[in-house]
Amino acid sequence: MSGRSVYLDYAATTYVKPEVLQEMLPYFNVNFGNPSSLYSISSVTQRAIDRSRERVAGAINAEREEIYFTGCGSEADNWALKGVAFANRRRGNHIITTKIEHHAILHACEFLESNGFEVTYLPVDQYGFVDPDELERAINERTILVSVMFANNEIGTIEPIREIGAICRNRKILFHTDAVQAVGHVPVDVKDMNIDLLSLAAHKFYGPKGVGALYIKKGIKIDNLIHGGGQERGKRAGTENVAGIVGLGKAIELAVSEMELENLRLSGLRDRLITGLMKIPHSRLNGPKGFSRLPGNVNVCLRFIEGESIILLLDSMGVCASSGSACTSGSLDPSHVLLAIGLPHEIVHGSLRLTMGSGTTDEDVDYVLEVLPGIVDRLREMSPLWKEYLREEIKV
Amino acid sequence: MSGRSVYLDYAATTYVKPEVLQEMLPYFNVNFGNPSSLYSISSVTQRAIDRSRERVAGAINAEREEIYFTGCGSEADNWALKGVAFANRRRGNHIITTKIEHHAILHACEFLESNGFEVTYLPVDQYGFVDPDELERAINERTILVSVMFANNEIGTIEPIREIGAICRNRKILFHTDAVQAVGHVPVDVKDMNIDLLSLAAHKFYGPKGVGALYIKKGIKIDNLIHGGGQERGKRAGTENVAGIVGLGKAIELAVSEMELENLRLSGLRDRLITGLMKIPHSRLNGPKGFSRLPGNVNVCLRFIEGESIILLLDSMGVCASSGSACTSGSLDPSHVLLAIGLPHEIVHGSLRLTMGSGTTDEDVDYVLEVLPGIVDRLREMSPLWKEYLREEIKV
Amino acid sequence: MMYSEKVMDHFMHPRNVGEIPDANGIGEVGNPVCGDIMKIYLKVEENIVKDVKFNTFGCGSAIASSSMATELIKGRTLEDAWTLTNKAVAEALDGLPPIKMHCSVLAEEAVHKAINDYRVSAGLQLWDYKEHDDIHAQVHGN
Amino acid sequence: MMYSEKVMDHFMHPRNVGEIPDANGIGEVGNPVCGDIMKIYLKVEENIVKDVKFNTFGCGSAIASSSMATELIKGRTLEDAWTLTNKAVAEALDGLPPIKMHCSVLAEEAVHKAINDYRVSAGLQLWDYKEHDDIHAQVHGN
Ligand SMILES: Cc1ncc(COP(=O)(O)O)c(C=O)c1O
Ligand SMILES: Cc1ncc(COP(=O)(O)O)c(C=O)c1O
Repeated sequence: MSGRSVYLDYAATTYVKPEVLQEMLPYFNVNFGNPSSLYSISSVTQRAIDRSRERVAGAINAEREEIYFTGCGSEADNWALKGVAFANRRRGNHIITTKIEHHAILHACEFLESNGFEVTYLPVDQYGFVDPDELERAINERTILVSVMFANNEIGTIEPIREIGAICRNRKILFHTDAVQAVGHVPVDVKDMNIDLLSLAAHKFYGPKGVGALYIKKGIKIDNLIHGGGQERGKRAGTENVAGIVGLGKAIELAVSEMELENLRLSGLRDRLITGLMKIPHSRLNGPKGFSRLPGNVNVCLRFIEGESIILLLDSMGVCASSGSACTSGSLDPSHVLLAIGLPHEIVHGSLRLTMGSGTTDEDVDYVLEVLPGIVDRLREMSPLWKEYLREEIKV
Repeated sequence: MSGRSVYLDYAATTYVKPEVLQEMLPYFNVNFGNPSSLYSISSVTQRAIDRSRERVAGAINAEREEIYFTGCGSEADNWALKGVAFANRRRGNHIITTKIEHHAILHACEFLESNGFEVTYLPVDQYGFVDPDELERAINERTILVSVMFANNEIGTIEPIREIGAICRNRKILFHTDAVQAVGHVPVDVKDMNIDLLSLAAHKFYGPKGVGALYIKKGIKIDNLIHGGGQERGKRAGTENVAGIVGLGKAIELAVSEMELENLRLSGLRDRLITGLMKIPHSRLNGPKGFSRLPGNVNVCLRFIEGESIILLLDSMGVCASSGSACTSGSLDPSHVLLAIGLPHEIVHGSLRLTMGSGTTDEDVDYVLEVLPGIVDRLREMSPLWKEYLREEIKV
Repeated sequence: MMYSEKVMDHFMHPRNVGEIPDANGIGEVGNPVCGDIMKIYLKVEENIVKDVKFNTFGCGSAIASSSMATELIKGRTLEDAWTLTNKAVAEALDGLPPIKMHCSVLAEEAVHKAINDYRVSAGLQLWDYKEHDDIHAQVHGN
Repeated sequence: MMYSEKVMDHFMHPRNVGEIPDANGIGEVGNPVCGDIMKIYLKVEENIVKDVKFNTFGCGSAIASSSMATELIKGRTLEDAWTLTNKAVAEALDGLPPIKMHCSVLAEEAVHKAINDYRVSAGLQLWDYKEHDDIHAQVHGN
């Protein structure tokens, strides 16, 4: 193991920034009162939650009363889909989503399918873009909800959310977006973009794990996912994770205030890394280039070798990377996102995701570009596919 | 406002103990890796979660693989009920619970009722005890689940869980217990007590808010509540709240190790407080005395006056108390628990819950006993009911 | 839930608490089942509310609303006192939490009842008032 | 997921990587769609595995399993080598995560295929072996 440590998996999760942790700390053991209590020490925690709600609302141009805190991004996604579906099933049973959503959306949709709902999974093009026209054609008289992610967690594609929002508003269909990878990283405006529901998670923008939020536009019919006490104005039960909520609020404010400069910096690093990686023979970039790509996201396929072994060797050199989304890296299924953009299985297996963030430097990029070619060579040397290619048994 | 500060609402929530916070801290910004990732720094967080799982399992005599972490106690309750109900609905649609459950159970049951399930709400006796014979008689051939809380959050009644567990095992019906108020406070043994599912929440035993757990005995069929990534062995999606889970583990271990001595101490304080409160004219103790009562729980009704005003005046003297469960204190509904033990509405409105814990001292008890009688007098002086009583228009 | 400072002031230091032994108008509203009872005593002289006192069983905002209502009608003509609305009570208290608005309604109703009680005993005609059934039903689920 | 130190050692320093130009037994299993291919080369002389090499496309445990399997059969008689099981491979690696057990199965199958390939070319009878269809289906969803 080398002495260096280069974390390039910011899309999986981020560390909590010191300013954020600092603001959280008093809520563990000083201001620990249950926000629902009557006595005055609890008003401190109530106010802290309100303040956080304001900060979140401010970050996405929503109203304070439209923000509901949850236990994670997945809970927000599940709540949005199941809550809207069950509450509106008299109006229809059809939902439209895409093939490249996070599993929190896809598996919630499968659950709904097994409970009488119909789901259309829209295809995407070679860069991962959803076609708004195709989406509009998929709408029928039973359609109650459209859910399209704001930005893809694997290949960084930023979807045409404003166009999709406009279509849904026109057709009077609710529009949810999983913005877990977008919030705090690219501008999000629920009013301008006609978004009715939006999921986010603190640990993707230097807040703590275990807290997320769902924005629900005023007036939308939605069932509870977690029933119980009257917290979150009766919509989400459970004693509030006060410290976590405070952390989310601070982190989102910080992220939005630094966004413009940080995006410039990160997209510069990103493009340099992409250029360097494309020099490795038989490498390909997954996802679009330029402004439609998340500033910190790089995703490539390296032919003839397999992703996990690349990651393990990178790890042995101190580089933390991923082969897809973190939550499925324990599984053997090839990335559904890369399959959806049309790649064959054998190429999908050789995918590598490098996601950059606050701590990433020019030197980190240099270092990866220095060590990765050797790793690729070493694995290709072992690979029977590479040998076949050299013997011209495989065409590329 | 007096200079004193006496927190007597430990059942609503506790502060995080310093040892617990200490163990959590590194997981915010040093060991922040996503536990699902492949690289080696993530093995630290994986191990931390495993260790916590072991600690929880050890505390309730379960196996490590039977513990699943959640975002709060309410999520655990909702998951247990909805997950078991939906996964087993081919076997039957009948659920048995009690009238004194927490709203996380009661409102989840109402949701199930609106989705085709039938729920029997068992009554309780004047002390809040469920009658196991009555429970057995309520079982029919469609019964798939019994859910009875381990200890009541308002009046501290500890239910005959072992007897109920034995009945359920005999009749081959799944048994869930909401042990949010019990775990860390009284001995819990899922094997000995024949418990199939059990909910707990860290913030009731000096762990952080925003993390709980559901114990699910091996082999039990249960649907997911939160679908998505493969976390928690595919049963509960969402990037793990690592710091929170670590805090839960440390807190439960600490609580169990201190339980015996702390219970002795707290039940002494409790009984002294009860004796003192019973000297206030027209006061009554709610819930049982002795070993069947949670060691830190006191709940009384003070006739002719109303609970919220008592709490506000206690607050002005620095005493934090509650008039029922924290999560409904913003609501106007009188306690469903006190109604279930047979009290009339007008008496229920005058309830006061004082719950003690780690920081509670003899002096705290003395102080409450010193200030409360004056508060009661003051409110009675204003109360038309008290005047009627004095004019003998009301009999007691 | 958070009360305004005004509410807390009137709760901690309620004005006009008590009974008036020779009251000539008494209004009682609410019931122990709902958890609020307000009883207002008036001493009316020459069409003026010379004195007013209250007894209340209820939450902080019920006590504060009673206190504020008595303050608002003390020394006023009956016609003036009659114009008291729950809104006026709530506004004078710098607002009440939505879930507690019914307390101000009770105060308005108790005042109206007491005035009409005086008018009956004085041989005058009753004044009409509209009960706030909506708020009652909403709050107490009927 | 966590690999044992043994797995990591065989992944980082795989033994017997390569091809044998004059191999007299070759076994290839897996396919690029599933994400694992193992190719085992044998040099058999006088019923003994004189030399063995492998090429593998796959994850860490696929590479480690190949490496360990070659180590386990090197220098053994064909009869001995034939008794190699996926369990033996996994155990020699101090265990594999459940989701990765199929890698050890691939290694067993590749060895068996290579031995039978040799037996065919040597004019000997094929030995029977049971394929682990269960594990394959379970892991790859068929
Ligand atoms: C008995 C009982 N069940 C469930 C809960 C809900 O726990 P949480 O608020 O952590 O969701 C509580 C506490 O509020 C409780 O006392
Ligand atoms: C696009 C997207 N949606 C949802 C999630 C789920 O968030 P969490 O793991 O916080 O539940 C993630 C991250 O894992 C994500 O990237």
